[in-house]
Parts: sequence; C-alpha cells; structure tokens
Amino acid sequence: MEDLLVRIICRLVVPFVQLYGLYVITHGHLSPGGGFAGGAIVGASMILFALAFNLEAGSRKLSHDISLLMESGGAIGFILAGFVAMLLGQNFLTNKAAGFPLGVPGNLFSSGAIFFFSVAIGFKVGSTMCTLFYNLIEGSDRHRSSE
Amino acid sequence: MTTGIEIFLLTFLIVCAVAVAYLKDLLSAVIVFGAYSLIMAINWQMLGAPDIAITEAALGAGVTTFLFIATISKTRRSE
Amino acid sequence: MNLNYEHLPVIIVALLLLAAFLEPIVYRHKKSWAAPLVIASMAFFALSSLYLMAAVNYHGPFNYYLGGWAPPFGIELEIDYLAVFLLLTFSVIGLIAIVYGLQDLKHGLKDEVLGWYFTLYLLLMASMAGISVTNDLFNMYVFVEISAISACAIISIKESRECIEASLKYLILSTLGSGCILLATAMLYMITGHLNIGYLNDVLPRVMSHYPNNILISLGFFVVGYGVKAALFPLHVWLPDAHTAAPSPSSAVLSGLVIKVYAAAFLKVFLKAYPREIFLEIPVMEIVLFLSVLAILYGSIVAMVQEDIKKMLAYSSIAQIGYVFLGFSLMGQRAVAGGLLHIFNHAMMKSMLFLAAGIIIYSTGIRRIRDMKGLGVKLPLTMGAFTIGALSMVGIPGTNGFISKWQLALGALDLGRPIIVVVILLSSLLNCLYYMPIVINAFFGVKGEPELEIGKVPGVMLYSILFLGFGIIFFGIYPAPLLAFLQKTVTAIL
Amino acid sequence: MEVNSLTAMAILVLASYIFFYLPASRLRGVLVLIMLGIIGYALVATVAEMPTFGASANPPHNEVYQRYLHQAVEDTGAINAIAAIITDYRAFDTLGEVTVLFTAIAAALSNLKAH
Repeated sequence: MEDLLVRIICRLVVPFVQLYGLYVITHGHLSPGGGFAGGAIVGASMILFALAFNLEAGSRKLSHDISLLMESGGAIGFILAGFVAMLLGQNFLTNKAAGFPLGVPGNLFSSGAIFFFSVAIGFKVGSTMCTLFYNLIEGSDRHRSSE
Repeated sequence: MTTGIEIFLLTFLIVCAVAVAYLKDLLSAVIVFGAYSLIMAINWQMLGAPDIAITEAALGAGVTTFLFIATISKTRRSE
Repeated sequence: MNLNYEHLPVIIVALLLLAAFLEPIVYRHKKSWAAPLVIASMAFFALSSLYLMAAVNYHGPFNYYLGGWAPPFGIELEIDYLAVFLLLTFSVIGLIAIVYGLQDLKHGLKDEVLGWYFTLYLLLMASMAGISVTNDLFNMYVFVEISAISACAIISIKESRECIEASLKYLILSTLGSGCILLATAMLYMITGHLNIGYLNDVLPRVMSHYPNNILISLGFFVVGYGVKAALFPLHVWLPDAHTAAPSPSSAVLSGLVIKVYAAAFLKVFLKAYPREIFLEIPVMEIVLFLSVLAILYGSIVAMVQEDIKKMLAYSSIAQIGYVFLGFSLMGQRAVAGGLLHIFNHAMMKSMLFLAAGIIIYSTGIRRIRDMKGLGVKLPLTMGAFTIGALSMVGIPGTNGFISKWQLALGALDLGRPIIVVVILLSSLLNCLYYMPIVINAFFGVKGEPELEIGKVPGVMLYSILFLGFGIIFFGIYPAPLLAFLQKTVTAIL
Repeated sequence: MEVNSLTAMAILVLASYIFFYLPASRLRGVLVLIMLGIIGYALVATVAEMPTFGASANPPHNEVYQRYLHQAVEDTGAINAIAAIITDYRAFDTLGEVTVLFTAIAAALSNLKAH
C-alpha cells in the first residue's frame, strides 16, 4: 500500500495508540482493562503500522526473534511468578499471603503480583497478535512470488 | 428496562449477524463482522461490563478483522 | 521453604507448560537440546505421577487451593484416586509415545516444524493433566480448549492434503463440542452460582425443582460436548479420518489418551457434579448406554471392511470408547471400575497397535492389510507385539483386554442386565474376525509379490512397543493391585 | 419437561442425525428444520425458566459474589474487582487462557511452516 495520507496519519496515530495500550496494561488493577485488552491494543497498533508501511518496516521495529522471545517470555514470566509464591512457602499463584507488597490501593505500583501478571499477559498477547499477522502476510507474499 | 437505543442496538446486532452469514463476498462479511463486534462492545458497556467492552473492541473489532483480512489475502475472496 | 508432595500436581502442570513455552526458543537457538527437554519433562511427569499415586494410596486424597483461596472463591484441584490413576496412564503412555516418536517424526516431519510439534505435544499433555486434577468446571473447560486446539494441530502438522481435511473436520466438530460444554457450564453457574464440582453437587438437589429445564438441557449439552470430543457413536464422524491421517505417535496418543480424557471428564461431571437423584428422574444415562452399545457394534462391524490398517485401528477405537462409556453409564461399582480399567488397558493396547502399525509403515511403507502377507518373517518382533495387542483386543485370557471386559460383564450382571454381556461377547467375536486374519496372514500367509525392501527398524521404536507388550501381558496376569486401587477409586466416586 | 418427552426428543434427534447421511434433498431439509425447531424450543424453554436478569435474589448472588465485591481491595489490593478476580482469585484460569493463545499461535505457525 503506497498512500501518503495513510502513512502520515499512521505515523501520527500509532504512538498514541501504543501509549493508550500501555496505559490499559499497566492500569489493569485500577481501571477497566488489563493485560488482554491492552496487549490487543498494542498488537493492533503494530499491525496497523505494518499495514500502512510494509512488512519490512514492521519487522524492523519488532523482529521475529524478539517477538518469539516476548511471546514465550510473557507466559514464562507468569508461571515463574507463580513459582515464586511457592518458594515463599505458599500455594501456586498466591499473591497477598506470599508476601507480595500490596501497597496503597489506588497507586500505580500496588496490588503485588497482579501488576506483574498484567504486564506479562500484555507482552504475551501483544506479541501474539503481531506474530500471527506477520506470519500470515509473509506466507502469502512468498506464495504470490512463487506463482 | 429496555430503552429505545437498546432495542435499536440489538436489532442492528441481529441484522449484522444474519448479514455475515448471507454475504458471499468474504471481505464485506469481515467488515460487517467488525461492525457486529463494535455494537457488541457498546452493548457490553451498557450492561455495565467495561472490561469486556474494551477487550471486545480491541480484539473483536480490531485484531480479528486484521487477521481475517490476512487470511483472505492468502485464500480466495469470495465464498 | 515447605515443598511437600501436595504441590506436585500443580508443579506437573506448570512445568509441562513451562517446557512447552521454552521449546520454540530452545529449538531456534540450540536445536540439540529440544528433544532431551521433551523427554525430561515427560519423564518428570511420569515419575511424579508414580510418586503421587503412591502418596495418595498411602495418605489418601487431598485438595489443593490455587492462590491459597479456599473453594467457593478460588480454583481447587482435587487429587483423588481417579486423578492419580488418570495421571499415571497419561504420563506413561505419553512418555513411551514421544520416545518412539523422536525417530519416526524426524522421518516424517519437516525439520523446522519439529520444535513446534514438541511444543504442541507438551501442551496436550499439560492440558490432559489439568483436566484430570481440576475440580472446577470452568477450569476444566479452559483445559479442554487447550487440548482441543493442540490435538488438531498435531494432526495437521504432517505435510499432506488429507491431514488438513481431517484436522479441519476435527477442529469444527471439536469447537462445537467446546461450545456445548461452555454453554452447559454457564447454565449450571446461572442456577447455582458455583463452579466448583463439590459445591455443585451440594446445591443442585436444592434447585432441581426450580429449574428442571436448565438441568435437563445442561445434561444434554454435556453429553453432546463430551460425546463429540470422545467420539461416542453418532458423534464419531471425525475420528476415523483424523486418527488415520496423523503421524503415528500422534495417532497413538490421540486414540489411546485424548479421547479417554474426555470420557474421564464426562465421568467427573456426571458422577461427581450431578447428584444421583437426577438420573433417576431423567434417563440420560440410559441413552448413553444405548449409544455405547451401538458404538461397540458399529465400530466393530465397520472396522471389518477397512483396508487401511490405521483406519481399521481407528474404527476399533470407536468400539472401544463404547466400552468405556458402557461402564460409566451403568453406574454400578464394578461396571465403573471396568470402564476405568478399560481406559488404562485400551490406552496401552491401542497405542501399542498404532505404534506397531507405525513401524510397519516406517520400514516397509505398507498401509494396506492385504499386502501384509508374510510380514511376520520380516519383522518378527513387531508382528509379535502386534499379535499380543490383537489378542488383547479380542479379550483372550492372560491379556489385560480380558480383565476389563470381564469386569464390565460382571458389572452388567451385578445390575441384572445380561443383554450387555451378550453385546460384549458378540463384539469380542467381531474383534476376532478382523484382528486374527492380519496375524494369521502375517505369519502363515504365502508371499505372492516380489520381495519387499525392509528398512532397518530403529531400536528405540522396537523397545517402546515391546515394553507396552510386556505391560499388556503383565496386567493380564497380575491385575490384582490395579483392581484393588480401582475399587478404592469407585468407592470414592459413587 | 417430562421424562417421556425427553426420550422421544432424544430418539427424534438421533433419527434425524442418521438421516443426515442422506443426499441433500427436500426430506433432509425438512428433517433439519424439525431438529432445529426442537433444539430451539428446548433452548427457549430454558431461557424462559432462568432467573430474572440482574435480580438480587439470583443464585449467583451468593457468598462468592459478596466476597469478590466487598473484600477484593483488602484481599488483593486491586481497586478493579474484575482484575482481582481474573488475576488473583482465579489466576490459574488466566494462565490457561494465556496458554490457549500460545497454543493457537503454535498451531497456526506449525501449519504455516509445514505447508
């Protein structure tokens, strides 16, 4: 797609969309949203970028290796955080009783492991969306060039 | 109870759902499905579930549409 | 630090998931570590299941509260006799199938896909472990969903057209089944306000008179949902294609374990969540019994006319899952024990047969039963193991297939239903009619065609099926400890 | 619903299931319509029987609901009760959901790479 208008608008909009996505991820425990929704927003912004420019520009911003790493990393982080509670002598995925600091309710850095879980889920979901889209489009490009 | 706007939204929802099934052009079907998701998101919000509304808007109206379009670009456009 | 065995079930699930998440990274950067990682995780799964079984047998069942939240608020795992029995079955057969598969898959799959295959395999195992231990309906649904997607993917991973077709069919039907399960779960939540199986069992009798239709429809949806996934007779249409097209280790796992896990989930939901009075008023179990009888007869008859060996084994699976449902739907002590025992026995027999068929296909490329004449001389050990499996399928005394059929027949007689015994006998006769010609042809058939090229059979593949064959004989001759354990299991459920 | 009607329904549904193996024809269309009608009737009967939407006497408004709404901040420190439920009270389910996403990715990528 080679459209100047789309590109300029995209360049303007994408940072704000990403900022909003990060806001939704990090404020999951304070306001509606959370890892899933925020991750999807961030992932959608990356897809939007790749759609408006091209795939190479998109994968320069987020390479395949990094995306794979983020994808596994988010899920692994979730499980490891659960194991931390177990090492502290509580059951898997325990939050308060395992001694994660709850902080003052209403602050950004509060509610212990929930903040961490949201971020992990956000990473996971965002990179999942990107990976899926890139691979689908990439496959079709290869397919078309071979024909 | 049910207000006018709710009845309008629900009717539109049903129309969208039926249209998705009937449309032969898959690209149009995907776009109508995106509209369906958006109305669904508004409905969630009106029912007092903002979390689901945000997720539905981002996933249903945003990412799902992109993924469907990517899939259509790999296959045929019409049914 | 206070890590006792009570944490083990959740560690099993979490570590399998962790290994599955690590696998793509490991495969990309350090290819030689990928296979040992899978084997190590599966070996850990098998060993810890064995340990859990011993611990539960000694100390009794226990519950585990995830996140430290007691049942009505959080998710509870219930590690009872049933759960450890299922865990042990899945882990041992799963370990053997993947050890076998390392050779077979290198041969059959593209190099870059192998890492993803391991990931999907581990996810499948983790989800099956999750379904076995969880005591929460929604949590069970989540794991059902994971296993549905990963089972589809390990079918379609092979590079051929029929794999795609088969797995697409499976995906559509299995998604329909998931939807039914979710809807039924939602209905139960709507009328009780609980998702925990124990609490449901408490509350349901009280609300039964208020919401009879809800309970009825949720029962129907559960039967359809788990029936589609477990390939209960009229809902089995996806199974023959899917299990034929998949790579051999996948077929072994799918046919041996994956359809069983849904049968076990069916047992959990119907006998643990719903109170017994409901089945006196609504004859759902009678319908399931009728369907399972039909499944036994239909599967056996259709298997007779198959030409492809894997397809024959797949149709035979339809008949065998019928036995499992037969035992469950009779709801008698010995009948349910027989059904559970058949889960274990059939997992061994069918995995062994599929893996043996895999060796035949691997080394000779033969798939059609007619071409197998004289194969017993070329592949004596493989065909010997196949013979043991076939005898066990028929139910010859001295093999484990006999024990479970015997238990089922006794269970049916306990409840005064001699007609079931006739069905079991008839089905054994039919099994004999389609398994024995293969064995007789292989050993005594006259070779008509030119000499076959027999590739070398890797030792690992041979050892794994011989191990399973040994297990079949062992549990056929010495079933006492297993039966005693199942007795405890059934007393706890019923 | 009576027991007999259940049995009749089940038999009818099973019978029409068997007729699905017929080639596409008017008879099959009629059978499909009858079956869908039965299922639709059953579902409508179920919905009609369900507790009133949003009423405070509903079964789900039990001690679990009370605890989630009134003690979530104290238990988990999260102001958003939904976040408290999905990432603390029922975090294992969320781990499962994350795994579903991962499985979907693994399935899609393995298929795309294989073919």
